[in-house]
Amino acid sequence: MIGLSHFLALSAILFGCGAATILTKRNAIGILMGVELILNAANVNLVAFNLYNWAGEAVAQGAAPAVDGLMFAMFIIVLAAAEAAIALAIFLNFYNHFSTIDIERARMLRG
Amino acid sequence: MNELFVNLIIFLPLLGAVGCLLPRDNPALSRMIAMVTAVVVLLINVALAWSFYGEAGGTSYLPSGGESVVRYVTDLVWIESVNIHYLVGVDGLSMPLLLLTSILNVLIIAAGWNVEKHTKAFMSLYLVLMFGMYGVFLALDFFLFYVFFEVSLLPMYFLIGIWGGPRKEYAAIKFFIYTLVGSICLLMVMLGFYFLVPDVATGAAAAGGKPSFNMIALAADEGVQQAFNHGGQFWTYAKWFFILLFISFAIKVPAVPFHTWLPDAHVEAPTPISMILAGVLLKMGGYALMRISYPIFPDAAKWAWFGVAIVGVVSIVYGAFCAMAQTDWKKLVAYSSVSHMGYVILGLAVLTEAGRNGAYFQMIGHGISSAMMFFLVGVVYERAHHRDLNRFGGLWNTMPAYTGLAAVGFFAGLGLPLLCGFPGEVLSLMGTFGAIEWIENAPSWVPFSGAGSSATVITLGVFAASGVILTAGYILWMFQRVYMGPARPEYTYSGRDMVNGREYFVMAVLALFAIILGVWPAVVLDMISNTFNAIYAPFSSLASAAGF
Amino acid sequence: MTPENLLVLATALPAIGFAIVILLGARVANEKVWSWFTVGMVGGSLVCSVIAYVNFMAGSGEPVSIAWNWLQIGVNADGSGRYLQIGPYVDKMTVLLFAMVTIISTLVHIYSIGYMEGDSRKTRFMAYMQLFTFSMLGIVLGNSLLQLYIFWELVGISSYLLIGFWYEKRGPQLACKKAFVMNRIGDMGFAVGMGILFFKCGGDLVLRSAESGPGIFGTIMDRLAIDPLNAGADNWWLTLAGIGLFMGAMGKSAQFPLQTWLPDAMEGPTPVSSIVHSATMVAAGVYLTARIFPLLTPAAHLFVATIGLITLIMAALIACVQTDIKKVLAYSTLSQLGYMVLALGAGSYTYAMFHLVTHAFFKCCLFQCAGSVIHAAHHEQEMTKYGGLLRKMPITAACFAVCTLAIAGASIPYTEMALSGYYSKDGIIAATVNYGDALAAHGMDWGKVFYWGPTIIAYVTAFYMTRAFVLTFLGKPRDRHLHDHAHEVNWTMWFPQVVLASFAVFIGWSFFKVGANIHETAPEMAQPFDPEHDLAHGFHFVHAALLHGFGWMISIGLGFALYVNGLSIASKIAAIPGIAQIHWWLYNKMGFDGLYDIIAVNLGKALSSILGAFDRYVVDGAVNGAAWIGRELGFLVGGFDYQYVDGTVRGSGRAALRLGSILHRTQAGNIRMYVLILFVAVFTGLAIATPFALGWVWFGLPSH
Amino acid sequence: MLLAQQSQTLEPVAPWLFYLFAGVAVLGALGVVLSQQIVRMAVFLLFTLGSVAFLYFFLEAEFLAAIQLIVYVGGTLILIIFGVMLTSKNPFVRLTVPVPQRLLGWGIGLALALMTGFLGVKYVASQGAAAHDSPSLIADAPHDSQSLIVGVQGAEHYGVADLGRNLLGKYALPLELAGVLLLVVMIGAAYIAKGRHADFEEGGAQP
Repeated sequence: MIGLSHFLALSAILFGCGAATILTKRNAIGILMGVELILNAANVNLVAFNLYNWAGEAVAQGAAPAVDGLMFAMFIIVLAAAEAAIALAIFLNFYNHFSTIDIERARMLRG
Repeated sequence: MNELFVNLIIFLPLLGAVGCLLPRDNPALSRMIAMVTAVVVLLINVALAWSFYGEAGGTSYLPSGGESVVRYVTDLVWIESVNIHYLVGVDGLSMPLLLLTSILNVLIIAAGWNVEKHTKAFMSLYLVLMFGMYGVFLALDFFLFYVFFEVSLLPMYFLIGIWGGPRKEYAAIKFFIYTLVGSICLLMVMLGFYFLVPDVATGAAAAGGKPSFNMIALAADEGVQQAFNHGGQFWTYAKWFFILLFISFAIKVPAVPFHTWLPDAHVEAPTPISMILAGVLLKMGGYALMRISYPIFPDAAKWAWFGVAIVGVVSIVYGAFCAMAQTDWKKLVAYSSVSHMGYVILGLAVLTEAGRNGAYFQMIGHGISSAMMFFLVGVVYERAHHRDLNRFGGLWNTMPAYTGLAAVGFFAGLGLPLLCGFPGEVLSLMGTFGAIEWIENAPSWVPFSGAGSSATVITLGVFAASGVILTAGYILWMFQRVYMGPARPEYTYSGRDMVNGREYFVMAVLALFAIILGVWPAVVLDMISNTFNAIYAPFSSLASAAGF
Repeated sequence: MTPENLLVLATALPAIGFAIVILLGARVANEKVWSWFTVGMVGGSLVCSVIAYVNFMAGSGEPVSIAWNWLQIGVNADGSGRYLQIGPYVDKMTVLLFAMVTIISTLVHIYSIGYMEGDSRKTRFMAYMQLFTFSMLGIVLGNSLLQLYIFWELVGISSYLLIGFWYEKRGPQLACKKAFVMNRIGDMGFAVGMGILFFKCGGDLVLRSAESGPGIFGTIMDRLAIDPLNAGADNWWLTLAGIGLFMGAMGKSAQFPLQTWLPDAMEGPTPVSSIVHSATMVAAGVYLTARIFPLLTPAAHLFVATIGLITLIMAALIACVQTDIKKVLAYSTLSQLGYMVLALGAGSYTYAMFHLVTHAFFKCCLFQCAGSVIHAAHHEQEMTKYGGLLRKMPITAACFAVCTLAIAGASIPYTEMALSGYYSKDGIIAATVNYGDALAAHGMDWGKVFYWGPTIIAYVTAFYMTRAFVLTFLGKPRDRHLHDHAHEVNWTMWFPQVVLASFAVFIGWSFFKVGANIHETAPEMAQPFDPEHDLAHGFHFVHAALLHGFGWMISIGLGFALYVNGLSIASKIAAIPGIAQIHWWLYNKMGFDGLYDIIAVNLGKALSSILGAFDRYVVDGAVNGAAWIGRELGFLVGGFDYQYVDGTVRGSGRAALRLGSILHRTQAGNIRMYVLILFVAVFTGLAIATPFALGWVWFGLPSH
Repeated sequence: MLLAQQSQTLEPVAPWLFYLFAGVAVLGALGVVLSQQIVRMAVFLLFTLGSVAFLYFFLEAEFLAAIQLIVYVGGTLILIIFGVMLTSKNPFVRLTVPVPQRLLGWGIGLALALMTGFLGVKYVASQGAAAHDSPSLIADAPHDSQSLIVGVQGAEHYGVADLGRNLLGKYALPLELAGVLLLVVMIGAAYIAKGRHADFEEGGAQP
C-alpha cells in the first residue's frame, strides 16, 4: 500500500537529483533545471503532507478540509515560473556579454 | 602567608609581563624584569615547599569537611550562577612540578638571554606562559583549570609563530589547532559535569544543589561517582568522560597517534621555547591525567587500562623508531620525548603504585633531561647554524667540556642508572609487571582479567622493555655522529664563539639536577607519597587485596 | 670496620676518584699525577678488600645482607613506605671477588700508565678506569636485582666509553655502540625477568633475606613454597624469569647469539681488553647467573647449558683461525665464558665461579702480554707479522707461556700438580658428566654432548693458545723492521704481568681453600649438584687424567709442529678444498656479523625509516586532515582555477598558506562553490539535527 | 466515508500506478543529472514534471496537477527550451565538468537524498503507521478502504472550490503579492533580456 513515506522517498530522490544537477552542470540553464527539480520535490512533499496529515486534522476539528499545502504548492509553481523567466533573462544578458552560458565565467563579483 | 604565596606564584608572572612591556626601547631591562620575576617565584616556591614539608597535616577545605591533603587553599566564588570558584591550592601532586617549573623558568630565561628580536614581547609572552603553567598546576577547580590550560596555549602560539624557524607559521598553527581540539574535548567534559553533577550531588553536601567543578570534591564524592556511572548499560558517562579527557591530555603529553604536532613545534620553536615545551608543557598533560582523569573516574580507568597501556607502549616503541629515522637533531630529541612520555602513560595505565610513582618521576626526570637535551642541541645550533646529524662530527675534540655535559644529558635521556631518566623508567616497568596481581583478580568487565592476564601483561612489559634497546640505539648513534670522529675545523670555535659562562651555567645546573634526581630519587618520591595515597585511595584496594 | 663497611668503602673510593679526576681534570695537575692518584684510589680499594677478606674469613663466615631503601614504590596502610632496595650482600664469594677485582684493577691501572704513555687523553682514560672499577665492584656487592641492574648498566656505559676511547677512528666508534646496544638487548631480558619476580615477590627485588623482608629466594621457596628444581608447568613464570635474567648475562658475557660485540670490542685500548673484556665485566654475566642460581628451573638449566655449550664450541673453533692476536684472545675469552656458563647450567656453581677466578688472572695476563707485544710492535696486531720475539721480550714471553699452559690445563698426570686452569676446567668437565647422566636418565640420551663438547674443546683450547704463542714468540722474525724495533716493555707494564702470571700458577694450588670457600657460599640448592665428593675423586685420577692429563701435551705438541715455521704449513692445509671453505667461514666469524647486519641492523633501520615516513606522511597526513581535505575540495570545486592550484603546490610546508587560500577561495565568486557549501551545510545541519529529532541523543540529563 | 464504497474497485491499481509514475519521475530526474546535453536534459525534465503532475492526481490535487501541466510543462519548460536555443550556437554543445567534481556533486546529491529520505521515513515511522501511512481524510474508514487511489474520487472533498475560497480569503494578500511579483518579473525580464542598447550596437555582430 502506498503511504506517506513513499511520497517522501520520491521527493527525497528528486531533491537529491536536483542538488546533484546544480553541482555538476556548467550550463546555467542546466542549473536552472536542477532548481526546478528541487522545487518540484518540495511540492510533492507539500501536497502529500496536505493529504495525509493536515486535511484530516482540520476535518477532525470540525472545519473544512485544509488546503494549505496545495496553496503553498501553487504559489511555488508561480514563483518558479517567475524565477525561470528572470533567470533566463539574466542568462540571455550573460550570453550577450560572454558569448557563452558557462557559469565558470561568471566570477566578476568575486571578492 | 602561604596562601598569599600561592596566589603570588600565579599572578607575579602576570605582573612581570606587564612590567616587561613598560620600559621603552630597553630590552635589557625587560630581560632583567623577567629574570627577577622568575627568581622571585622560584624563591617563593622553595619557601612554599619548605613549609609544605615542614609541617604536618592539611587544611580541610572540602565542603563535606572530610580529610584532605591539599593545603594553602584560596577559595573565592567566581561565577556564582554555575558555582565556579577561584580555587587554588597545593598538594604533593603539584609541588614537585611547581618546583621543576620554577627552576626551569629561571634557566630558560637565562637560555633566552640572547633573544634579540622583539625582546620585550618575548619576555612578556614568556611570563604570560608562566602564568598559565603555574595556574594549571595550582588550580583545583575544573573550570579554572580549563582557563589556565587555554591561557598557556596562546603565548605558546605566538612564541613559536614569531620567534620560530623557517616553517614557524605552519608549526604554530598546527600546535594551536591540535591543542584546541584537546580543549574542545575538555569543554565537552565540563558541560557534562555541569549537567550531571547537580542532579545527584544535592544530597551529598557537595555544592548545595549547584554544579560543582571542584576537582578534589568530585573525586571524593560518592554521589558524583554514582552519577557518572549511569547513562547506559555499558557506555556510562564516566567512560565517555574518561575517553574525552584522555584524548585531550594525550594530545598534550603527547601520545601516539596524537603526537605529530610535537616534532614540528619543537623543530621550529626557538631553543628556550623548546625547553619549556618539553620540560613543562608536556607535563601538563600527564599532570592533568593524574589530577583529573584517574581520581575522578576510577572505574573507567580500570576499564580502560589496556587501551591506555597500549597507547603508552606504542608511544615508547614507535617514538623510538621514529627518533632513529631522523636526521634533524632536534627532531630526534623531539621524538625521544614521545618515547619517554610513553612511560608516563604506561605507568599510569596499569594502576599500580609503582607504576604511578614511576610515571610521576618520569615526568620530573624527563622535565630535566629533555630541557637539557634541547639546550644542548641549541648550543651547537647557534654556532653551526644547522642541525643535520650527518654533517656533524668531532665535537668531543673541539668542545670537550661541553661534550662532558652533553654526555650527562643524553645518557640521562638514555635511561642510564644514577641519572634522572632511570628511576622513572624502571618503576613504570616494574609497575607494569605488578599489574598482573590486580588484573588477575579483577571483575570480568576489566579487559584481560582472569587467568590470561599474566601473558598479556608480560607481553606489554616485554614491548615496553624493548624500548631500552631502541633508546640506546638512537641516542648512541646520534652521539657517535655528532661527538665522535676527528676534530673538524668548521666546528672549532674560539674567542666569542666559545661556549660562554651563561650556557655552562644552564647546562651545569641541569646536569646537577639530573645527577641528584638519579642518585637520590626519594627527593621527589617522598614529596608525592602522601598525596598519592590519598587521591588514589580508590585504587589502593587493588594492590592490597592482592597482598602487596 | 666490619667487612660490609670496608667493601662499601672499597666501592666508593674509585667513584670518588672518578669524580675528582673528571671535575678537576688537566687544569689542576698533569697526567702523571692523576695516573698515580687513580692507582692510589684503586690501591686503597685493594687494601680495604684484602682486609675485608681476611676479616671475613677469620670471622664466623655468616653472610651479611643489608638493604637500604632507594626507590619508593608505594605506601602501606600504616603510612610507612614500600621501597625498592639496594644494599650490600657479603659472603665468601663477595669478598673473594672483591679481592680479585681490586687486584686485577690495580695491576691494570699500573699497566695503563705504561701502555697509555703519550696519549693526550690519558687522564680521562684513567678516570674511565676508575668509573669501571666502581661499577664492577657495585655489581659484586649487589644484594638486590635492582642494584645489579644499576651497576650492570654502569659497567655497560664505562665499557662504552673505554671501547670508544679512541673515538676519532671509525672502528672504535662502531664497536662501542655495538657493544652497548647488544648489551641492552640482554638487559631487556634482565628487566623482564626482574619485573616478573617483582610482581611474584610482592615488590621485593632483594635476593637474600634482609631485615626488611624475606627476599626473593625466601619468598619463592618459603612463602610460595616452590622448589625451582621441581617446578611444575604452573610455574612457567619462574623459568621465564630465570631465562630473562640469564639473557642479561648473555649480553654481558657475550654468549651466543649476542657474542659478536666482544671481538669488536678489541678496538679499545688493550688495558681495557685485559680488565673489562676478559677478566671482570664479561664475567659479570656468570656472576649474575650464579647469584640467581637457586631460581633456575630444570628448563632454565638446560637453556643455560645449551647456550654455554654452543658458545664454547663456536668460539674455540673461530679462535683457531684468527690471525689478530687480540681477536684470538677475545674468542678464547668467549670460549672460556662458555665453559663457565655451561658449568652453571650443569649445576656446578662452585666450579663455574672457580673458573671465573682462575680465568680472570691468566686471561688478564695474556691480554697484558699481548698489549706489551702490540706496544712494542707499534700497534701492529697481526700475528703474521710477528715471530721470534722471545729474545727481544723475554719477560713477556715467559708470562705468556705460563698463562698459555694455565689456560691449556697443564698438569702432571696422576698427581695433583697442575696450573690453575686445570683444576677449574677439570671440575667443570666432571660436572658435565653428571649432568649428561642426569639428562640421559630422563630419556635425553643426547645429553652426553654436554660432556663430550667441552672435553674436545679442551684440546682445541690448548691448540689455539699454543698457536698464538708460537706464532708470536717463536720461529723466525717475519717482519724484520718490526722485529728490529721491538723491545722489552718498561716495568709498569711487565710488573703487572709477572704478578698476574704468578697468580695464574698459584691460585690453583690453593684451590682447596678457594674452591671450598666458594662451595660454602653456594646456595643450599646448588650443593646437591656439586660433584666434588662422590664423583670427582674417582673421575680425576682415572678417566680425566687419561683424557686431559695427556691431552694438553698432545695439543701443544701439535701446535708447535704446525706453527713453528710460521703459517706455511697451516696455509697449505687451509688451501685444501673443503677445508678452505670451512676456514673462510670460521675466519669470517661464522658470518654472524653479516647476518646481524642484514637481519637486525638493516631491519631496524628499515623499520625506523618506514615508521618515520609513516609518521611523517600517514599519521601527520591524517592529522593535517582539515587543511588537506579542504584543499582537495577546493581543488575539485575550483578545478580550473589554476591560479590557486599553482598556489597549492604539494608539500605540507604550505598547509598553513593553504588554509588561508581555501578560506579565500570560498569567496572567489564561484557559484558552484557557494552552492556546494550550501548543500554541505544543509546536510551537516540535518546530520546534527537527526539524532535529536529521532531521540537518539545520549547526552542529556539522566532520567532519574 | 462518502468515498469508501467506490474505492474498492480501483484499489488494486494503486501501487503499480504509483510505481510507474514515480519510476518515470525518478528516471527522468536521473536523466537530468547524468545527461550532458542540454536539450536531452530538457526532455528528461519534461518526463519528470509530467509524472509529478500525475502523482498530484493520486494526492487528490487534480487542480494542482493541471497547473503543473500547464505552467510547468507548457510554460516554464518551453521557456527553458527557448533559452537553450537563444544562448547556444549549437544546442548540443557540451559544457562538461571534470569527472572528480561530477563525482563529488553526485555524492553530495546522493547523501542529501539519503538523508532526507531517511528522515522522512523515520518521521513517518515515529508518528505511527496507523495514523499517518494512510490519507488522513479517510482515517476513520474501514481498513480495506484505506487505499490511496480513493483520493482520485475525492474532488467533492476538497476541490477547486476550496482552493478558490482560500485564495480569495485566507491567502488573498499573498495572491495579490504574487500578481505584483509577476508584473515586476515581466517588466524586469524584458528589461534585462534586452540588455543595454550600447552593447547591442557595439556588438552588432552578436545574434
